[in-house]
Amino acid sequence: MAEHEVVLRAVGIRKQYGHVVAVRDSDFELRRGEILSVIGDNGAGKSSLIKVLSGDVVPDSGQIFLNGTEVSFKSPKDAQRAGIETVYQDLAMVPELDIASNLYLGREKRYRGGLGSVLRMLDSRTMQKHAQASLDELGISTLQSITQRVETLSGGQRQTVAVARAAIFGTNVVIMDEPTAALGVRETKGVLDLIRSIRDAGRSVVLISHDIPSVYEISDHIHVHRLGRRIALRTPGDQSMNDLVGVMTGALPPD
Amino acid sequence: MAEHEVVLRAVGIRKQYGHVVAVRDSDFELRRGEILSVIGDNGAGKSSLIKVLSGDVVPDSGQIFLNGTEVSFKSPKDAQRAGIETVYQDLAMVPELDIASNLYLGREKRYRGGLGSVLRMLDSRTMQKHAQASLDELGISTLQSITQRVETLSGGQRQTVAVARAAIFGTNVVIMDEPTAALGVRETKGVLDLIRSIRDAGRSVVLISHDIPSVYEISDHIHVHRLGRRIALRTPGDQSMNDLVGVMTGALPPD
Amino acid sequence: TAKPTDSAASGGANGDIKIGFIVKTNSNPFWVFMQQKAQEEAKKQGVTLITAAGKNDGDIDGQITAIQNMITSGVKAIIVDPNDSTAIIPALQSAQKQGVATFAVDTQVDGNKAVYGTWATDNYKGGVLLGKYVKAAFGKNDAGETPQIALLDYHPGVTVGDQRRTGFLDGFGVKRTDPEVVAAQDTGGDQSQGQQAMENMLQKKPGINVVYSINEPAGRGGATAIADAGKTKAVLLGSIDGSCDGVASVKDGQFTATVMQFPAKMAEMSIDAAVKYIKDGVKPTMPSSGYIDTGTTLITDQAVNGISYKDTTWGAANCWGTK
Amino acid sequence: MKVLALAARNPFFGPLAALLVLIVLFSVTTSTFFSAQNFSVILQQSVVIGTLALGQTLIILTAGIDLANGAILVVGALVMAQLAQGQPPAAQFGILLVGFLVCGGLALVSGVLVARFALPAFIVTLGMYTMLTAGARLYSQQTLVVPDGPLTVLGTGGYLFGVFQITIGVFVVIASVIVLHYVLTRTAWGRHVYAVGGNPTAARRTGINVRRVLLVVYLVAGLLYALGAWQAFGRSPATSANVFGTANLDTISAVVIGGTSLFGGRGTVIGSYFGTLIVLVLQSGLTQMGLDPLYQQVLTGALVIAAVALDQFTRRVERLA
Amino acid sequence: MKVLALAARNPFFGPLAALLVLIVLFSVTTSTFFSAQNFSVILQQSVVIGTLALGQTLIILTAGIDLANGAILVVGALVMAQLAQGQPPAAQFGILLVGFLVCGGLALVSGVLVARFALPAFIVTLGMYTMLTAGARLYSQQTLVVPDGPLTVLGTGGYLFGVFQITIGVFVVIASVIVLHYVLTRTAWGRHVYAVGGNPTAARRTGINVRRVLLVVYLVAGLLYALGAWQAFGRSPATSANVFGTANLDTISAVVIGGTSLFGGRGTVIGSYFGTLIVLVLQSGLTQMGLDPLYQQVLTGALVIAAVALDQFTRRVERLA
Ligand SMILES: Nc1ncnc2c1ncn2[C@@H]1O[C@H](COP(=O)(O)OP(=O)(O)OP(=O)(O)O)[C@@H](O)[C@H]1O
Ligand SMILES: Nc1ncnc2c1ncn2[C@@H]1O[C@H](COP(=O)(O)OP(=O)(O)OP(=O)(O)O)[C@@H](O)[C@H]1O
Ligand SMILES: [Mg+2]
Ligand SMILES: [Mg+2]
Repeated sequence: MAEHEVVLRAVGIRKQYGHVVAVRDSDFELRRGEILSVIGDNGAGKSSLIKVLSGDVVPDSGQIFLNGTEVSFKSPKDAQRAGIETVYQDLAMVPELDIASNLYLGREKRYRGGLGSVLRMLDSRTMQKHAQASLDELGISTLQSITQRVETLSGGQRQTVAVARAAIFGTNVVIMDEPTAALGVRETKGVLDLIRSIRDAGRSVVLISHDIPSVYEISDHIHVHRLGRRIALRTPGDQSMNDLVGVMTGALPPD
Repeated sequence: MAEHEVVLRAVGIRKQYGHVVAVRDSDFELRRGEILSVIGDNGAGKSSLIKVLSGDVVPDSGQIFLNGTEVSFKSPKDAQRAGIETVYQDLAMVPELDIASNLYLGREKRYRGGLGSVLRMLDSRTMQKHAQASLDELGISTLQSITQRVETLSGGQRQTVAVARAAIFGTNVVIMDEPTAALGVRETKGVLDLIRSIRDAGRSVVLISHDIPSVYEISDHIHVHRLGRRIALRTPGDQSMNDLVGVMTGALPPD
Repeated sequence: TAKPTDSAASGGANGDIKIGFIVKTNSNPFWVFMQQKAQEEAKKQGVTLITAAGKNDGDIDGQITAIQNMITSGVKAIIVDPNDSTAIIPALQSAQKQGVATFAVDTQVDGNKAVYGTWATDNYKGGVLLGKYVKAAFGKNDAGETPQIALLDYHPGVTVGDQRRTGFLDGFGVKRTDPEVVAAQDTGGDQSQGQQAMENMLQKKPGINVVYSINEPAGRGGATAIADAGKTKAVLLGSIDGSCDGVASVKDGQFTATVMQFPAKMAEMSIDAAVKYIKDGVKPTMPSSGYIDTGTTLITDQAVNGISYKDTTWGAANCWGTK
Repeated sequence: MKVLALAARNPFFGPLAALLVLIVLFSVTTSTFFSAQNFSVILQQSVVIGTLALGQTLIILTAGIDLANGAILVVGALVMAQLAQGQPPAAQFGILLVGFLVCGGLALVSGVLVARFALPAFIVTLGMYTMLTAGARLYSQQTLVVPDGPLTVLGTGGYLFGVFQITIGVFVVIASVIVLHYVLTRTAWGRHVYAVGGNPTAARRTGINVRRVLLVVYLVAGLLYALGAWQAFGRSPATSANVFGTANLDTISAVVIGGTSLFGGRGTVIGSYFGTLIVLVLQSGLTQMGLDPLYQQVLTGALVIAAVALDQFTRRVERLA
Repeated sequence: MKVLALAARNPFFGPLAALLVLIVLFSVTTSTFFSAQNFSVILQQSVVIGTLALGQTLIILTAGIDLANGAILVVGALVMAQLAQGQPPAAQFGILLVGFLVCGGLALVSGVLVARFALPAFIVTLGMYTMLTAGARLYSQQTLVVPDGPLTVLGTGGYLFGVFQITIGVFVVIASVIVLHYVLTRTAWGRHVYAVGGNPTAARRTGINVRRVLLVVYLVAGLLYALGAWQAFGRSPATSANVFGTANLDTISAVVIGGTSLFGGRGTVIGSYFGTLIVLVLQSGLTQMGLDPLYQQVLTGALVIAAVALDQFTRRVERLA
């Protein structure tokens, strides 16, 4: 039973850029319905690892298993088909398009009936309504219009849009690379609540964050990444937060 | 005496984009040798305000005073001439150039002697050495090479470069817009230490941050920004951290 | 459906008469010169001339556009140097339907259809003239050697270029595929491309001793390359155009000969005919060939037996362009 | 203020303003410019470059560029004209189909090189242009005239309101602009085109098949070039390898004058059509003024810059400092 | 691996590889290509376009483009040739100075429109091209021949190692490449040029005077065009309004083939010079092969694409998916 609870598993992932080894034969394991946090120093290779899991980057070597079956993601589309949705650290938005268009990019809603099926007309009104609702839920209140272009948004507003997007479409796994980095106090709470509610709905969340107290509080498991690989997989409470930080920074040995 | 201690003062600053009012007749005051934090919700207008102070954006109305004299910054260059250096929220780096080139961009060092004055040859070696030293000081250890192009850096690495840059060149005022957002535990500590040492050297620091505990701990004054304007200017300790957050989010009245 | 314009009938002064003059492009001094001459002639006749040009050689859409714009502006006659002898016809026919008289200069319209008169160079004849002359000059200079001919072409499919080259080869008495034709390059009639093409051909065949060039700029480029290779004496270079610059090149020995055409005649005769037609309704009479050949004259300072020519002194006096 | 807000929402407002300014200018300075007949002629002149400019806009929106559009049109037109020689009008339906296949296929070759091998569009289409221009001349050095029939039907027309002469081709080009505007602004695919041009990495990460979008864009552009060839038969039933030699630069100009960014992600097809009209109005107006072609050319250069400056002004672009 | 690392560090490695491949190809397939004489001819052919391509590279590095470079060269050359008529050689020093002023000034006009009014470089320089081409023809319709003197000195030369014929102009173009490469990679200004092209907002925020960098770039480009005009006199003392009509596209091609991005911020002048040579080697080699010009053209198109593909391959660019 333990084995098939694992939604996403990766073994021996390696990714090298030139002579920079970003991910060094790292393992990864995510269970169904859990919040797994990935913590580690800047440049440890966290983003590179999750880019491999989300299909954005093809690893040099290593295997990925989805519900126990080996898969090979050639593009983010492949991962999305498997229900894996990702908030990238640099957000991946199209600056020229408005908020609603970015939220629904690649999964636009068409009108029902002939207008949609024959004329393939977008139902912008519905998309805008839903987009507004998702953002409201996350506690973003300063947005003046859902038709603002993303290039005109504040840093935090932009991040909220990316988070909302992943939350809506990640039916299986939601990966978030530092989703609260630019967020204010209230908005951060909104996102953490959202993460919990995703978990409670039986989906799994991978959270990369430098906010150790929040991580310690919210996570079911913590993946400690250091110098390109997972050096420890812990359960909060088994170890004090300070010790965890010690392991992460290399001050303490992994065990 | 109280008056001329103010390094940078702004009165009635207003900046509107289309019909979005980003800064709504806001005031601002920074004293010499202090750390002033600016806190506020996402989209409150913090970045817009400091862009006005750093010369990046020309306000629609309002006045700016530097050491009591009215100034008008037409471009970041003007502000830099007055010793004001800024870390922008979106970092403002040239992706194609390497770390050292970005650090010294606009203030490149030339060789001494004829090579420098006649041939105007850049002293890349010295710039790289200094760059490496500044980054080491901030506790970034995963950087493999100072000649890496900035587009290949991790989010945190990139931010460290931007912070190092401002710290080196801001002789009078250093403005940092969420400088630790992407940083790890150790790196964040490095930046906070840096901010203190800048203050201790008699320079002033403006820190925008959503990390309220750090802000509460480090600041001499806290500027609370809400809906485009300063609604309160507090000294930590005069008010509890929770009350401060309440004011910031609008849950409590400003006074 | 042609509606007679009333305003024309009212005044007797030629000043009310507007004529359109459309050349191939204005990227070549030949056409710019022809336009200037047309403008002068129009002034002399007291009529208003409006002018236009295609964007590049072959730009038929641009000329159709110009014809339409001129009809709108109320011209009574249009004189055109067509970029395509066939494709221009419907536009000219439509102009005639709207009561506008049409004439051609420099290049004939296919079958001289849809025009009341044409004044043009017989480009084939000019080519033949050049070919015959070069052949004779070659025989005279280099007795015993075999000719090695290089062609500095325009680019294929452009009527004038095809006619001149065919004429030259016929006049010389060789075919394009004969071994005597050792190299050929397209130059677009451009000086620097002519120079580069000639340099490359000389690398391939250092023994080239006869060069044909489609026009004088390309020829000038070729001559530069030949001079740089120190072969000016060994190579006969013939060109076609007859601009004052070309005549000067013959005079200073860069070209062996050039064939002169007469754009001023084309301009003057066509304007004159157009004005006559508008005023009196008389169409110009054309010879059985369907057009008036404004003539070609060989210009050289090296006479050969049996071929009539004019020397560069005459050439300098009768050339076109800035003297 | 209201006007500016409208302009920000509709980026083709600037080019439209420039167009109107020019029309007023020429209507005042010449007696012949302002007439139903002249406007109808200008519209007819717009059909070929206007159609090509639509394909060019699509490609430029994806941050590409097409230097081969005129050459593709020419090859398509030559093939169709050759096939139509001596054939009855009814056969021209099939021939048209061939033309669309040829042009679509050729543009798709560029598309594959750009999308699949990540080669710069400038060089790919420059190479295609070089090859196809020579290829067209190898294929036929004659001027070919197509017999009347479906191939030339776009040039036929009648009168609107009794005075405004109009051809089917004008309706077709305007309809194409409207359809393409609809597709770009009201369908998912259109949004993906903007996304691919604006930020290809983001587009890819949101699950858009960037390669496929690019391939379809080049294919659709190719079909529009075939439509352009058809329109060209309406303008003149005769075609040769030497026509539309400057269509590439002409269409890029129309697109840029129409407010589309060469860096991708921003622009409209309506703007491109206005851009086409701006150039034609300039030519027509300057001809009516009776200026010499060389002086016309000088003024054209200046006015094109002025038109774009006016566009920038209406958009009040933030300036570099 | 080592080769690839080298290639990543020196982006002109790809074009160089393409150039060498072509040279080997033609040396094997023809008997006349591989000779000191032929290489010397190719180098001499490179002096004008090679020089213009340097200016074009500077402008493209700032994410601009210059369609007017050939036209500026022509105006400068005409002015110089006109002034030199009937003057003693000594007067040509002053005349050269005038040429540099004229070309620098004209390019600066484009620069002001781009930098100060934020107009797109494509349209600004297209407008300049249109105006200057016509202007040159209005200025002089004659072919003007400059007398021997300083103006034509770049065409004179001698022999290197007894066999390799070379002109001063070849030395000058190679020296220009080296100097400009030095300036771009080893001086602050060079870095600012890359910064302005790579991210103008960031450049501005680091205190770079973006406008001034742009103005200087256009000015320097203009001076290089004057140098190109001087080189052109070395190639042929005769000049007219009709030369170098395709220099704009020729130089853009050389620059792009040389590995510089049309989006700015990436590229080298050395690559652009190799790009110039690639095109010339192709033309020379295909002529030596004795192919029919039209087939030559077809092959040129294909080989230009192949050269860039080889470049991409050596850089192993990450592909879109
Ligand atoms: N495209 C690339 N080319 C070269 N090096 C790269 C590239 N992408 C990442 N790297 C390097 O790989 C290492 C890991 O980067 P990564 O972005 O995965 O770190 P991270 O753990 O997410 O850091 P952070 O917390 O700062 O976001 C870094 O040293 C970085 O410089
Ligand atoms: N260029 C622009 N065009 C239109 N609106 C803008 C522009 N820049 C900022 N805004 C708007 O102005 C408001 C303030 O933005 P600003 O970036 O100053 O917020 P902030 O306080 O820095 O937020 P954050 O904490 O998320 O960074 C936001 O509503 C934003 O959408
Ligand atoms: Mg990261
Ligand atoms: Mg902000």
